[in-house]
Amino acid sequence: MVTITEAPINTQEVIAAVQADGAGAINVFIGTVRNQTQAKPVVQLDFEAYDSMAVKKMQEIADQAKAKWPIQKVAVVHRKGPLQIGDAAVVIAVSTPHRKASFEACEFIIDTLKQVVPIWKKEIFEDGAVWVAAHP
Amino acid sequence: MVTITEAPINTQEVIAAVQADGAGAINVFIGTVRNQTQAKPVVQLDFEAYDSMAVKKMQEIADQAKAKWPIQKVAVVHRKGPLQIGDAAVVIAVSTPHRKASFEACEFIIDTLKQVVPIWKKEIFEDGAVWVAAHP
Amino acid sequence: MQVKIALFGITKEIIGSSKLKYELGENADVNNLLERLKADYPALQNLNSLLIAINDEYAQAEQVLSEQDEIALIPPVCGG
Amino acid sequence: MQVKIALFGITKEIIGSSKLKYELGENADVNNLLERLKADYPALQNLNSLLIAINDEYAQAEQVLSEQDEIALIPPVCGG
Repeated sequence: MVTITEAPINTQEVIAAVQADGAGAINVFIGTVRNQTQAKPVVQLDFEAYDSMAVKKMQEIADQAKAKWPIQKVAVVHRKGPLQIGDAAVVIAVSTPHRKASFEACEFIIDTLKQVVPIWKKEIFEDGAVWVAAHP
Repeated sequence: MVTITEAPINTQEVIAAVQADGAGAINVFIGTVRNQTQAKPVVQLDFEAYDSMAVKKMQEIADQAKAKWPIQKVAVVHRKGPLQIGDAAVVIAVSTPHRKASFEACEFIIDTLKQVVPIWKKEIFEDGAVWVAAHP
Repeated sequence: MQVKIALFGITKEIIGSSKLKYELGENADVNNLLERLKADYPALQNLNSLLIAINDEYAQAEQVLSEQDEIALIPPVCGG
Repeated sequence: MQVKIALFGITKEIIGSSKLKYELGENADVNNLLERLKADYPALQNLNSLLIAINDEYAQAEQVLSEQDEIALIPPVCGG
Protein backbone atom coordinates (compact mmCIF):
# COMPACT_ATOMS: atom_id res chain seq x y z
CA MET A 1 0.00 0.00 0.00
CA VAL A 2 1.80 3.11 -1.28
CA THR A 3 -0.55 6.01 -2.01
CA ILE A 4 -1.35 9.71 -1.91
CA THR A 5 -4.82 10.61 -0.67
CA GLU A 6 -6.92 13.70 -0.04
CA ALA A 7 -9.04 11.89 2.55
CA PRO A 8 -8.08 11.53 6.21
CA ILE A 9 -5.64 8.63 6.59
CA ASN A 10 -7.11 5.56 8.30
CA THR A 11 -4.18 4.51 10.50
CA GLN A 12 -5.82 1.21 11.42
CA GLU A 13 -6.08 0.31 7.73
CA VAL A 14 -2.42 1.13 7.12
CA ILE A 15 -1.38 -1.06 10.06
CA ALA A 16 -3.66 -3.89 8.89
CA ALA A 17 -1.95 -3.73 5.49
CA VAL A 18 1.38 -4.82 6.99
CA GLN A 19 0.04 -7.61 9.23
CA ALA A 20 1.90 -10.84 8.47
CA ASP A 21 2.09 -14.17 10.27
CA GLY A 22 5.87 -14.06 10.09
CA ALA A 23 6.05 -10.61 11.70
CA GLY A 24 6.94 -10.20 15.36
CA ALA A 25 7.19 -6.42 15.16
CA ILE A 26 5.36 -3.56 13.51
CA ASN A 27 6.70 -0.02 13.67
CA VAL A 28 4.40 2.83 12.72
CA PHE A 29 5.33 6.45 12.16
CA ILE A 30 2.64 9.11 12.05
CA GLY A 31 3.59 12.63 11.03
CA THR A 32 1.02 14.98 12.51
CA VAL A 33 0.31 18.70 12.12
CA ARG A 34 1.75 20.66 15.03
CA ASN A 35 0.12 23.80 16.42
CA GLN A 36 3.35 25.77 16.05
CA THR A 37 6.59 26.04 14.13
CA GLN A 38 9.56 27.82 15.66
CA ALA A 39 7.25 29.12 18.38
CA LYS A 40 4.86 30.72 15.87
CA PRO A 41 1.22 29.46 16.01
CA VAL A 42 0.14 27.51 12.91
CA VAL A 43 -3.49 27.79 11.80
CA GLN A 44 -3.49 25.24 8.98
CA LEU A 45 -1.19 23.34 6.64
CA ASP A 46 -1.59 22.85 2.91
CA PHE A 47 0.14 19.90 1.27
CA GLU A 48 0.64 19.79 -2.47
CA ALA A 49 2.01 16.75 -4.31
CA TYR A 50 3.26 15.84 -7.77
CA ASP A 51 1.18 12.71 -7.47
CA SER A 52 2.62 10.38 -10.11
CA MET A 53 6.25 11.09 -9.23
CA ALA A 54 5.56 11.15 -5.49
CA VAL A 55 4.00 7.66 -5.57
CA LYS A 56 6.87 6.40 -7.73
CA LYS A 57 9.47 7.79 -5.32
CA MET A 58 7.61 6.45 -2.26
CA GLN A 59 7.55 3.00 -3.88
CA GLU A 60 11.28 3.26 -4.65
CA ILE A 61 12.02 4.12 -1.01
CA ALA A 62 9.89 1.17 0.17
CA ASP A 63 11.84 -1.08 -2.21
CA GLN A 64 15.17 0.28 -0.97
CA ALA A 65 14.10 -0.48 2.61
CA LYS A 66 13.11 -4.01 1.58
CA ALA A 67 16.57 -4.52 0.12
CA LYS A 68 18.27 -3.36 3.34
CA TRP A 69 16.08 -5.01 6.01
CA PRO A 70 14.13 -8.28 6.25
CA ILE A 71 10.77 -6.58 5.81
CA GLN A 72 7.58 -8.61 5.67
CA LYS A 73 5.35 -5.78 4.46
CA VAL A 74 5.49 -2.02 4.20
CA ALA A 75 2.85 0.68 3.73
CA VAL A 76 3.33 4.40 3.02
CA VAL A 77 0.35 6.75 2.80
CA HIS A 78 0.71 10.51 2.39
CA ARG A 79 -2.16 12.97 2.53
CA LYS A 80 -2.44 16.18 0.54
CA GLY A 81 -4.73 19.20 0.59
CA PRO A 82 -5.64 21.33 3.62
CA LEU A 83 -4.83 19.75 7.01
CA GLN A 84 -5.79 20.91 10.50
CA ILE A 85 -3.83 20.70 13.78
CA GLY A 86 -3.54 17.04 14.85
CA ASP A 87 -4.28 15.58 11.41
CA ALA A 88 -1.94 12.87 10.14
CA ALA A 89 0.02 14.03 7.07
CA VAL A 90 1.83 10.73 6.60
CA VAL A 91 1.53 7.22 8.03
CA ILE A 92 4.29 4.64 7.48
CA ALA A 93 4.06 1.05 8.75
CA VAL A 94 6.72 -1.66 8.52
CA SER A 95 6.49 -5.26 9.72
CA THR A 96 9.59 -7.37 10.36
CA PRO A 97 10.41 -10.62 12.19
CA HIS A 98 12.29 -8.76 14.97
CA ARG A 99 11.86 -5.29 16.38
CA LYS A 100 15.17 -3.54 15.68
CA ALA A 101 14.75 -3.76 11.92
CA SER A 102 11.22 -2.35 12.14
CA PHE A 103 12.49 0.81 13.85
CA GLU A 104 15.46 1.24 11.49
CA ALA A 105 13.46 0.65 8.31
CA CYS A 106 10.60 2.94 9.33
CA GLU A 107 12.99 5.76 10.26
CA PHE A 108 14.89 5.30 6.98
CA ILE A 109 11.64 5.60 5.03
CA ILE A 110 10.44 8.83 6.69
CA ASP A 111 13.93 10.40 6.55
CA THR A 112 14.32 9.58 2.85
CA LEU A 113 10.74 10.55 2.03
CA LYS A 114 11.36 14.03 3.39
CA GLN A 115 14.44 14.39 1.18
CA VAL A 116 13.27 13.13 -2.19
CA VAL A 117 9.48 12.81 -2.50
CA PRO A 118 7.98 15.76 -4.42
CA ILE A 119 5.52 16.97 -1.80
CA TRP A 120 5.36 20.55 -0.58
CA LYS A 121 4.04 22.02 2.64
CA LYS A 122 2.66 25.52 3.13
CA GLU A 123 2.31 26.73 6.68
CA ILE A 124 -0.54 29.15 7.18
CA PHE A 125 -0.24 31.57 10.09
CA GLU A 126 -2.62 34.23 11.37
CA ASP A 127 -0.69 36.86 9.42
CA GLY A 128 0.57 35.09 6.32
CA ALA A 129 1.88 31.86 4.86
CA VAL A 130 5.20 30.29 3.91
CA TRP A 131 6.33 27.34 1.77
CA VAL A 132 8.44 25.31 4.18
CA ALA A 133 12.16 24.90 3.34
CA ALA A 134 11.82 26.92 0.12
CA HIS A 135 14.25 29.65 1.12
CA PRO A 136 17.61 29.63 2.94
CA MET B 1 -2.29 5.17 29.62
CA VAL B 2 -0.15 2.40 31.14
CA THR B 3 -2.00 -0.88 31.61
CA ILE B 4 -2.11 -4.66 31.44
CA THR B 5 -5.19 -6.15 29.79
CA GLU B 6 -6.61 -9.56 28.96
CA ALA B 7 -8.71 -8.13 26.11
CA PRO B 8 -7.37 -7.55 22.59
CA ILE B 9 -5.46 -4.25 22.48
CA ASN B 10 -7.23 -1.48 20.58
CA THR B 11 -4.29 0.10 18.74
CA GLN B 12 -6.36 3.06 17.60
CA GLU B 13 -7.25 3.87 21.21
CA VAL B 14 -3.58 3.70 22.28
CA ILE B 15 -2.61 6.08 19.46
CA ALA B 16 -5.47 8.44 20.31
CA ALA B 17 -4.20 8.54 23.90
CA VAL B 18 -0.95 10.22 22.78
CA GLN B 19 -2.48 12.76 20.37
CA ALA B 20 -1.36 16.27 21.33
CA ASP B 21 -1.54 19.60 19.52
CA GLY B 22 2.16 20.16 20.14
CA ALA B 23 3.15 16.82 18.62
CA GLY B 24 4.55 16.61 15.10
CA ALA B 25 5.43 12.93 15.37
CA ILE B 26 3.94 9.76 16.82
CA ASN B 27 5.91 6.53 16.88
CA VAL B 28 4.06 3.31 17.57
CA PHE B 29 5.56 -0.09 18.28
CA ILE B 30 3.38 -3.20 18.09
CA GLY B 31 4.82 -6.51 19.26
CA THR B 32 2.89 -9.25 17.48
CA VAL B 33 2.80 -13.04 17.81
CA ARG B 34 4.95 -14.68 15.12
CA ASN B 35 4.09 -18.02 13.56
CA GLN B 36 7.53 -19.40 14.34
CA THR B 37 10.52 -19.12 16.63
CA GLN B 38 13.93 -20.33 15.51
CA ALA B 39 12.21 -21.98 12.53
CA LYS B 40 9.85 -24.01 14.74
CA PRO B 41 6.10 -23.42 14.15
CA VAL B 42 4.33 -21.72 17.07
CA VAL B 43 0.69 -22.65 17.76
CA GLN B 44 -0.11 -20.19 20.54
CA LEU B 45 1.53 -17.93 23.10
CA ASP B 46 0.59 -17.57 26.75
CA PHE B 47 1.56 -14.39 28.55
CA GLU B 48 1.56 -14.22 32.32
CA ALA B 49 2.14 -11.01 34.29
CA TYR B 50 2.78 -9.92 37.85
CA ASP B 51 0.21 -7.22 37.29
CA SER B 52 0.87 -4.70 40.06
CA MET B 53 4.65 -4.75 39.64
CA ALA B 54 4.45 -4.86 35.84
CA VAL B 55 2.31 -1.73 35.70
CA LYS B 56 4.60 -0.01 38.20
CA LYS B 57 7.67 -0.87 36.10
CA MET B 58 6.01 0.17 32.85
CA GLN B 59 5.14 3.52 34.41
CA GLU B 60 8.73 3.92 35.63
CA ILE B 61 10.04 3.26 32.12
CA ALA B 62 7.59 5.79 30.67
CA ASP B 63 8.79 8.33 33.25
CA GLN B 64 12.44 7.60 32.44
CA ALA B 65 11.69 8.19 28.75
CA LYS B 66 9.97 11.48 29.59
CA ALA B 67 13.08 12.58 31.47
CA LYS B 68 15.33 11.77 28.48
CA TRP B 69 13.25 13.04 25.55
CA PRO B 70 10.78 15.93 25.04
CA ILE B 71 7.74 13.64 25.10
CA GLN B 72 4.25 15.07 24.82
CA LYS B 73 2.43 11.86 25.77
CA VAL B 74 3.22 8.18 26.10
CA ALA B 75 1.06 5.05 26.28
CA VAL B 76 2.11 1.46 27.07
CA VAL B 77 -0.41 -1.39 26.96
CA HIS B 78 0.56 -5.03 27.44
CA ARG B 79 -1.78 -7.96 26.98
CA LYS B 80 -1.73 -11.19 28.95
CA GLY B 81 -3.42 -14.57 28.63
CA PRO B 82 -3.55 -16.79 25.55
CA LEU B 83 -2.63 -15.05 22.27
CA GLN B 84 -2.94 -16.30 18.71
CA ILE B 85 -0.66 -15.71 15.69
CA GLY B 86 -0.91 -12.07 14.63
CA ASP B 87 -2.30 -10.80 17.93
CA ALA B 88 -0.65 -7.73 19.46
CA ALA B 89 1.07 -8.55 22.75
CA VAL B 90 2.20 -4.99 23.40
CA VAL B 91 1.47 -1.57 21.91
CA ILE B 92 3.62 1.45 22.76
CA ALA B 93 2.92 4.95 21.45
CA VAL B 94 4.99 8.10 21.96
CA SER B 95 4.28 11.61 20.71
CA THR B 96 7.01 14.25 20.42
CA PRO B 97 7.44 17.62 18.68
CA HIS B 98 9.97 16.16 16.17
CA ARG B 99 10.33 12.67 14.75
CA LYS B 100 13.79 11.54 15.86
CA ALA B 101 12.89 11.64 19.55
CA SER B 102 9.71 9.61 18.92
CA PHE B 103 11.74 6.75 17.40
CA GLU B 104 14.42 6.85 20.11
CA ALA B 105 11.98 7.02 23.02
CA CYS B 106 9.72 4.28 21.68
CA GLU B 107 12.66 1.93 21.07
CA PHE B 108 14.04 2.69 24.55
CA ILE B 109 10.67 1.81 26.09
CA ILE B 110 10.29 -1.57 24.34
CA ASP B 111 13.96 -2.49 24.91
CA THR B 112 13.74 -1.66 28.62
CA LEU B 113 10.32 -3.26 29.02
CA LYS B 114 11.74 -6.56 27.77
CA GLN B 115 14.52 -6.41 30.35
CA VAL B 116 12.72 -5.40 33.52
CA VAL B 117 8.94 -5.76 33.37
CA PRO B 118 7.76 -8.97 35.12
CA ILE B 119 5.90 -10.57 32.24
CA TRP B 120 6.53 -14.11 31.02
CA LYS B 121 5.90 -15.74 27.68
CA LYS B 122 5.25 -19.41 27.09
CA GLU B 123 5.57 -20.63 23.52
CA ILE B 124 3.27 -23.52 22.72
CA PHE B 125 4.34 -25.83 19.88
CA GLU B 126 2.64 -28.86 18.33
CA ASP B 127 4.76 -31.09 20.54
CA GLY B 128 5.30 -29.17 23.75
CA ALA B 129 5.83 -25.78 25.33
CA VAL B 130 8.68 -23.65 26.64
CA TRP B 131 8.99 -20.58 28.87
CA VAL B 132 10.99 -18.18 26.71
CA ALA B 133 14.44 -17.12 27.99
CA ALA B 134 14.07 -19.17 31.18
CA HIS B 135 17.05 -21.44 30.50
CA PRO B 136 20.55 -20.78 29.10
CA MET C 1 8.57 -15.67 60.75
CA GLN C 2 6.35 -16.85 57.94
CA VAL C 3 6.51 -15.22 54.48
CA LYS C 4 4.21 -15.69 51.53
CA ILE C 5 5.80 -15.86 48.09
CA ALA C 6 3.95 -15.28 44.81
CA LEU C 7 5.12 -17.47 41.92
CA PHE C 8 4.93 -16.88 38.18
CA GLY C 9 5.84 -18.52 34.90
CA ILE C 10 8.32 -21.34 35.09
CA THR C 11 8.78 -21.02 38.89
CA LYS C 12 5.06 -21.69 39.31
CA GLU C 13 5.51 -24.89 37.29
CA ILE C 14 8.68 -25.98 39.11
CA ILE C 15 7.16 -25.43 42.55
CA GLY C 16 3.71 -26.61 41.47
CA SER C 17 1.70 -23.76 42.95
CA SER C 18 1.09 -20.04 42.48
CA LYS C 19 1.74 -19.32 46.17
CA LEU C 20 4.16 -20.64 48.72
CA LYS C 21 4.33 -20.19 52.49
CA TYR C 22 7.80 -20.36 53.99
CA GLU C 23 9.15 -20.39 57.54
CA LEU C 24 12.30 -18.27 57.85
CA GLY C 25 14.45 -17.21 60.77
CA GLU C 26 14.08 -13.63 62.07
CA ASN C 27 16.16 -11.14 60.04
CA ALA C 28 16.40 -13.53 57.08
CA ASP C 29 17.42 -11.65 53.95
CA VAL C 30 16.83 -12.12 50.22
CA ASN C 31 19.95 -14.25 49.86
CA ASN C 32 18.84 -16.63 52.61
CA LEU C 33 15.46 -17.06 50.94
CA LEU C 34 16.97 -17.74 47.50
CA GLU C 35 19.39 -20.29 48.97
CA ARG C 36 16.56 -22.12 50.74
CA LEU C 37 14.39 -22.14 47.62
CA LYS C 38 17.21 -23.44 45.40
CA ALA C 39 17.94 -26.18 47.93
CA ASP C 40 14.27 -27.23 48.21
CA TYR C 41 13.61 -26.97 44.44
CA PRO C 42 16.89 -27.74 42.63
CA ALA C 43 15.32 -27.08 39.20
CA LEU C 44 15.43 -23.38 40.12
CA GLN C 45 19.22 -23.58 39.87
CA ASN C 46 19.00 -24.14 36.11
CA LEU C 47 17.28 -20.85 35.37
CA ASN C 48 19.06 -18.03 33.53
CA SER C 49 18.36 -15.76 36.48
CA LEU C 50 16.23 -15.73 39.60
CA LEU C 51 15.34 -12.54 41.44
CA ILE C 52 13.18 -11.57 44.39
CA ALA C 53 10.75 -8.67 44.29
CA ILE C 54 9.58 -7.06 47.52
CA ASN C 55 6.51 -4.81 47.40
CA ASP C 56 6.64 -4.53 43.59
CA GLU C 57 10.36 -3.63 43.51
CA TYR C 58 13.45 -5.68 42.68
CA ALA C 59 15.26 -6.42 45.96
CA GLN C 60 18.97 -6.43 46.75
CA ALA C 61 20.61 -9.62 48.06
CA GLU C 62 21.08 -8.21 51.58
CA GLN C 63 17.58 -6.74 51.95
CA VAL C 64 15.97 -8.11 55.13
CA LEU C 65 12.50 -9.63 54.82
CA SER C 66 9.49 -9.05 57.02
CA GLU C 67 6.18 -10.90 57.35
CA GLN C 68 4.27 -7.90 55.94
CA ASP C 69 6.24 -7.84 52.68
CA GLU C 70 4.62 -8.82 49.42
CA ILE C 71 7.31 -11.18 48.11
CA ALA C 72 7.52 -12.58 44.59
CA LEU C 73 9.94 -14.88 42.83
CA ILE C 74 10.95 -13.46 39.43
CA PRO C 75 12.33 -15.88 36.82
CA PRO C 76 13.79 -14.43 33.56
CA VAL C 77 11.26 -11.94 32.17
CA CYS C 78 10.21 -11.90 28.54
CA GLY C 79 7.47 -9.39 27.79
CA GLY C 80 6.82 -7.58 24.53
CA MET D 1 10.69 22.81 -29.88
CA GLN D 2 7.98 23.54 -27.37
CA VAL D 3 7.99 21.92 -23.91
CA LYS D 4 5.30 21.95 -21.23
CA ILE D 5 6.40 22.35 -17.63
CA ALA D 6 4.30 21.43 -14.60
CA LEU D 7 4.69 23.76 -11.61
CA PHE D 8 4.16 23.09 -7.92
CA GLY D 9 4.35 24.83 -4.56
CA ILE D 10 6.29 28.06 -4.51
CA THR D 11 7.27 27.85 -8.20
CA LYS D 12 3.58 27.86 -9.07
CA GLU D 13 3.19 31.06 -7.06
CA ILE D 14 6.30 32.70 -8.50
CA ILE D 15 5.35 31.97 -12.08
CA GLY D 16 1.64 32.49 -11.44
CA SER D 17 0.38 29.33 -13.15
CA SER D 18 0.39 25.56 -12.69
CA LYS D 19 1.60 25.00 -16.26
CA LEU D 20 4.04 26.76 -18.50
CA LYS D 21 4.77 26.41 -22.23
CA TYR D 22 8.28 27.25 -23.31
CA GLU D 23 10.04 27.56 -26.67
CA LEU D 24 13.52 26.03 -26.56
CA GLY D 25 16.19 25.40 -29.17
CA GLU D 26 16.59 21.83 -30.47
CA ASN D 27 18.82 19.71 -28.16
CA ALA D 28 18.25 22.06 -25.23
CA ASP D 29 19.20 20.39 -21.99
CA VAL D 30 18.08 20.69 -18.37
CA ASN D 31 20.72 23.32 -17.66
CA ASN D 32 19.55 25.50 -20.56
CA LEU D 33 15.98 25.30 -19.31
CA LEU D 34 16.91 26.19 -15.72
CA GLU D 35 18.97 29.16 -16.89
CA ARG D 36 16.12 30.47 -19.03
CA LEU D 37 13.61 30.06 -16.20
CA LYS D 38 15.86 31.83 -13.67
CA ALA D 39 16.37 34.66 -16.11
CA ASP D 40 12.67 35.07 -16.85
CA TYR D 41 11.60 34.64 -13.19
CA PRO D 42 14.44 35.97 -11.02
CA ALA D 43 12.61 34.99 -7.78
CA LEU D 44 13.49 31.38 -8.64
CA GLN D 45 17.15 32.25 -7.94
CA ASN D 46 16.36 32.72 -4.25
CA LEU D 47 15.18 29.15 -3.67
CA ASN D 48 17.18 26.68 -1.61
CA SER D 49 17.28 24.36 -4.60
CA LEU D 50 15.56 23.99 -7.95
CA LEU D 51 15.49 20.72 -9.85
CA ILE D 52 13.93 19.41 -13.01
CA ALA D 53 12.05 16.14 -13.19
CA ILE D 54 11.60 14.38 -16.51
CA ASN D 55 8.99 11.63 -16.73
CA ASP D 56 8.71 11.31 -12.92
CA GLU D 57 12.48 11.09 -12.39
CA TYR D 58 15.02 13.66 -11.22
CA ALA D 59 17.06 14.74 -14.27
CA GLN D 60 20.78 15.43 -14.61
CA ALA D 61 21.95 18.89 -15.74
CA GLU D 62 23.11 17.60 -19.17
CA GLN D 63 19.99 15.54 -19.93
CA VAL D 64 18.57 16.65 -23.31
CA LEU D 65 14.87 17.51 -23.43
CA SER D 66 12.29 16.41 -25.97
CA GLU D 67 8.78 17.65 -26.72
CA GLN D 68 7.29 14.35 -25.53
CA ASP D 69 8.83 14.60 -22.04
CA GLU D 70 6.68 15.26 -19.03
CA ILE D 71 8.71 18.03 -17.43
CA ALA D 72 8.24 19.40 -13.90
CA LEU D 73 9.98 22.07 -11.90
CA ILE D 74 10.80 20.81 -8.38
CA PRO D 75 11.38 23.42 -5.64
CA PRO D 76 12.68 22.22 -2.22
CA VAL D 77 10.50 19.31 -1.11
CA CYS D 78 9.04 19.02 2.36
CA GLY D 79 6.73 16.06 2.81
CA GLY D 80 6.01 14.14 5.98
